[in-house]
Amino acid sequence: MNGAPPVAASGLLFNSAPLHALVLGLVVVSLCMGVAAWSIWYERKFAARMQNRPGPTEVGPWGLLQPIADGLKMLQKEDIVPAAVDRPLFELAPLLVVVASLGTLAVIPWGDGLVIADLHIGVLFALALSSLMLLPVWMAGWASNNKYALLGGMRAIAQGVSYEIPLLLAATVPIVLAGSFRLGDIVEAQAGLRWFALWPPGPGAVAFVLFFMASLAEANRIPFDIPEAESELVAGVTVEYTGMKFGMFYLAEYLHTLIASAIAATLFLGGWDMGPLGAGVHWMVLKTLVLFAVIFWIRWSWLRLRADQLMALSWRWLVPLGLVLVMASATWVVLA
Amino acid sequence: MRMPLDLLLPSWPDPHLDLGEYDPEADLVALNMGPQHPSTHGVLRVKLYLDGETVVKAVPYVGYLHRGVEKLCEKLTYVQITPIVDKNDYVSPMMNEWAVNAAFEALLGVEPPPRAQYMRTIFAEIQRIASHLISIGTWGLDMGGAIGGGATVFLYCLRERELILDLFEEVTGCRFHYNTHTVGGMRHDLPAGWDKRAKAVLDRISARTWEYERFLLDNPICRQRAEGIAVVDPTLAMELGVSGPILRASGVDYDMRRDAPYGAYGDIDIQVPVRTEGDALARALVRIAEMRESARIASTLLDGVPEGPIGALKPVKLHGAVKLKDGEEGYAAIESPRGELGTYVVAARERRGAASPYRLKIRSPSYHAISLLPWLCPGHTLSDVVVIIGSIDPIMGEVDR
Amino acid sequence: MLQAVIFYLLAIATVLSGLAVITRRNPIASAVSLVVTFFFLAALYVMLGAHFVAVTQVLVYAGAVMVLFVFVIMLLNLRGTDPRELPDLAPRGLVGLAVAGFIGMGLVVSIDALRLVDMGPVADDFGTIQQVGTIIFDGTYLLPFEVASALLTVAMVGAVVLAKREI
Amino acid sequence: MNPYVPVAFAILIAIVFSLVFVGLSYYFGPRRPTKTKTAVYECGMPPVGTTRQRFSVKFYMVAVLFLLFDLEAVFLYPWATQYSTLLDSFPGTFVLGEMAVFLGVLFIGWFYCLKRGAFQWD
Amino acid sequence: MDQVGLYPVLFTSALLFGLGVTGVLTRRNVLIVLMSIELMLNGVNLAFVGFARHLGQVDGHAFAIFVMAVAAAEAAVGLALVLLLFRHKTSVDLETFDLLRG
Repeated sequence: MNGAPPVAASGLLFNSAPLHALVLGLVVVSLCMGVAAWSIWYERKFAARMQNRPGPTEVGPWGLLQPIADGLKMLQKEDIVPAAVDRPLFELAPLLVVVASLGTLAVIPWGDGLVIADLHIGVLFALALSSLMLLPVWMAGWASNNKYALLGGMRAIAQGVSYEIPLLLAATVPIVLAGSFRLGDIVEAQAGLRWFALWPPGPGAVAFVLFFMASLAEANRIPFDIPEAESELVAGVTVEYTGMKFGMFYLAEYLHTLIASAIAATLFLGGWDMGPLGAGVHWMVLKTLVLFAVIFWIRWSWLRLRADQLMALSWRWLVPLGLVLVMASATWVVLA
Repeated sequence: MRMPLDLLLPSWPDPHLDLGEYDPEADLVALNMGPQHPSTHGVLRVKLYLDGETVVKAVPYVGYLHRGVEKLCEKLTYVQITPIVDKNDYVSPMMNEWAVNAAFEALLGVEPPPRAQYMRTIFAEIQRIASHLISIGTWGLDMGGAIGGGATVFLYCLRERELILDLFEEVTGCRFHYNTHTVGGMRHDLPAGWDKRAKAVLDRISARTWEYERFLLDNPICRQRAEGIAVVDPTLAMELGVSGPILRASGVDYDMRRDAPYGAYGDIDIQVPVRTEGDALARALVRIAEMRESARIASTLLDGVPEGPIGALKPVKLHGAVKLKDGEEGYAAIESPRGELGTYVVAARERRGAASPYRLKIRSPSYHAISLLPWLCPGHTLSDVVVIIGSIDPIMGEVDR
Repeated sequence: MLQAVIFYLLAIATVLSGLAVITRRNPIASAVSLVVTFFFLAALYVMLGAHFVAVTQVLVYAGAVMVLFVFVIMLLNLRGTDPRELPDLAPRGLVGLAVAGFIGMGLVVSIDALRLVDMGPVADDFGTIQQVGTIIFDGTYLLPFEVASALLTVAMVGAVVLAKREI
Repeated sequence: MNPYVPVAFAILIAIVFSLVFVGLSYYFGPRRPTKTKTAVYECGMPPVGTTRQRFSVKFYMVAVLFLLFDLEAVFLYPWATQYSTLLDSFPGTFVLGEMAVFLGVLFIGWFYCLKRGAFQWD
Repeated sequence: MDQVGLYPVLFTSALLFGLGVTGVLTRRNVLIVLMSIELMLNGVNLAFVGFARHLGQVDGHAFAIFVMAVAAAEAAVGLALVLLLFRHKTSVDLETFDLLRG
């Protein structure tokens, strides 16, 4: 994964465009799944260091093989399907939740031309798919025939839709500034370190914070993790899932967080471009991982909000703030 | 079936919200919270009736950790009882030991020597700090989750608690269920230099209490979750027999250590922290203030531990040292971290050379605190219920016994 | 050829899932079928070059409208029961199909009259958000756009007034 | 090539991956269901009442507000994308104004909801 | 789409609309009736998009978006009415909603 891609020249890895897309898709999807799996190790170490304890140490050096051990363990677990569940929805939900989070990967530009599909509706595609993740989560809660799961599912949808609006509004700011809907164009508009998070001063920075907050809520991370709030709802929607199906929800959660970080890095932090320091995949990966680490940091230092406080926060403050930001950035474009 | 609470409490209305407009079958959701639930502090079961997420009615059920301790004590000699009751309030075992042994001493008419009294008082105050640390830490878990910021709070609390367990281990050889109190005194004497190490630990802890205070007061999420939640009415609390930090957070200035001194508390001036808000945050703040005060009390007492014997009776002479008649009774109460922890004991005549109580009854503060739940929960949401349970800090070991 | 096959497959799937919407007894099953219909329609829109409309379809219909339906179904909690069917089911069904036939014929006839049959290639940027944005905001459809905001506001007020009442 | 073909590829790969995971666990995992094991979890107690319960109307309010604001975002996006281009041919006040009127009318609705307490969920 | 032409698109659109009409006429569950109305609106949208593709003008897309706005408003108010009626009648059967019938 290093710098100056030979890809950029022709834009294709192979002579055939479908083959290029297929191989790139395989590589990106496998890499992201690997990163998501190892980020669980990383988060456990990170949290352990914050809490005066060593974290995983047993499997491999520094416990690095822990995700493999976890995966193997999950494979051997019995897949318990409780009686009285809605069988088709119950089986389908863990698959869909992973598929919905991986589908978003298709439009994220990792480097110049290094994107599976550079759609001209890229931003909206990513946001629409990430909001679609709510449906399988709700399906899981409803199909489980369990009150805790159902409450978790209802909370997941209520919270997800509440924060979808600030997310959409905050994403409008880079679109107004860049004048394009294509993620690649948005990165190019930020060339030369004119990141939208820094420039224009004011709306950009606030929009970045708003987007990041809403992404946390969409990915159900603390302080917005009420759908699975284990101290209240035990494990929320995943309470009846065991073995690999539970693992899929877990994986999807980390994938979603990773993808949210990547989108935030693309929209607000200049994507693969790093101004005078050059451009390349490594900058995009670095920015994504830094945002990822910030999410962990927040998770292990904050408490959880209450469901109603969470929604009131969104509707009372974040939605009008998002509207004001859109108008402010538009005014800035007129004046500039 | 609901307990006929109006019979017990003529002056208090039914705690549950008015069910008039609800059709319980159609609109309310009955939900078992506990016994197997991560944040009911053990095996408390609360049956909640929810309208959406709002609690309309909450009924606590106890008894899932019933071990028959009181019945068991009727078959054990007075000396054998101490390690059994250790497990009652499993977060502060020293307090259980002191409470039963004080009752036995009242029954037998034995007075422990001053050194033992000082040791008991110092141990109790250090134990109070350890217990409150767990209370604050698990409250953090309730609000922030075991996989999140709450776990960080919890582990920082455990960091300080480890120091205290090290201190106790040095004296008794045990980190937890110490079995160090005995009738008429103590079993283990203080090792040389222990007082200096203890003072160092106490200084460190009282210097760090600000961390917990800031964690509560400077954290907007914590304030939003805890401020104004579950305000306890002082009159209701007194009628239900609630004591300890819950009562003091509601503005009732009552502390056994100052108002009915026992042990070495008579020798020292005690500042009782009182707050008037009565909400969940106030209870936590009272606990933190008590931690600071306990560290001060223990440090002061450590300077003046008198020399002398640590037991009034030689353990081998305990049987037969005092002849007990049927029906003689003794009661003693101490201020445990959760409130007034009392033991009532009725003596039975010796049988085959061994003396056992005819009846032993433990008055545990957590049991009374749990009776508040039907009044505290209605009107709050499901998420608040865990905050409420965490803030009244019940220990199911002593509730169910 | 491939294009035609994909189109017909999608069209058949759309109609079949639409049929499932009106034949399922359980409203949850109907709602799930409706989501599936919306997705197939979005795919059809993509094939017709309506990229922005396709994504909007997913965002608004498959996302928001479905969430609303699902919530209402759960609010009412119908436990999978549907009211008894009407006695004169067959005639009513026939009326529906007749309407479909009539409209289909009408469309086809009018198109024949206008001689608009074949579908030529379009520019690469056809149906992009840029084109749609231009046509709405360059003044052509400015009035409907502003009226839409009034419509949304009225709907918001109406829903609040209705749902907040005596609950 | 249609730009959506790679998207279909990515989704296909995701489906294959997740099927492989579940398939492997189906192959390796034991399967010994018992009555207790397949019981519904409700904190160790037999469940009380039904799970197919009714929910509070506040969830409906969230969904309605989401739907209407979602549409607002749908109208916002074409405008945001074409904003710079439109500025070339129209005065800034016009381009800004048409959206300001749109958002202003919606803002009235938002304010009404705020006053009616539609944003209170406790 | 040059291999398919406009007819099949319009035919699909008409079928969807017809399914919607059939649903409105035959079902008594008011929720499914509302879903059928959504089907009808979607059928119309498909026709709009098909014509837009055929004519090479995106006006049809703008119409489709406006139709979505109408559909959303209709669903919001319609379902609020259903909720209110359900509170009064504890039913979603259309036949029971006959307050205005003499």
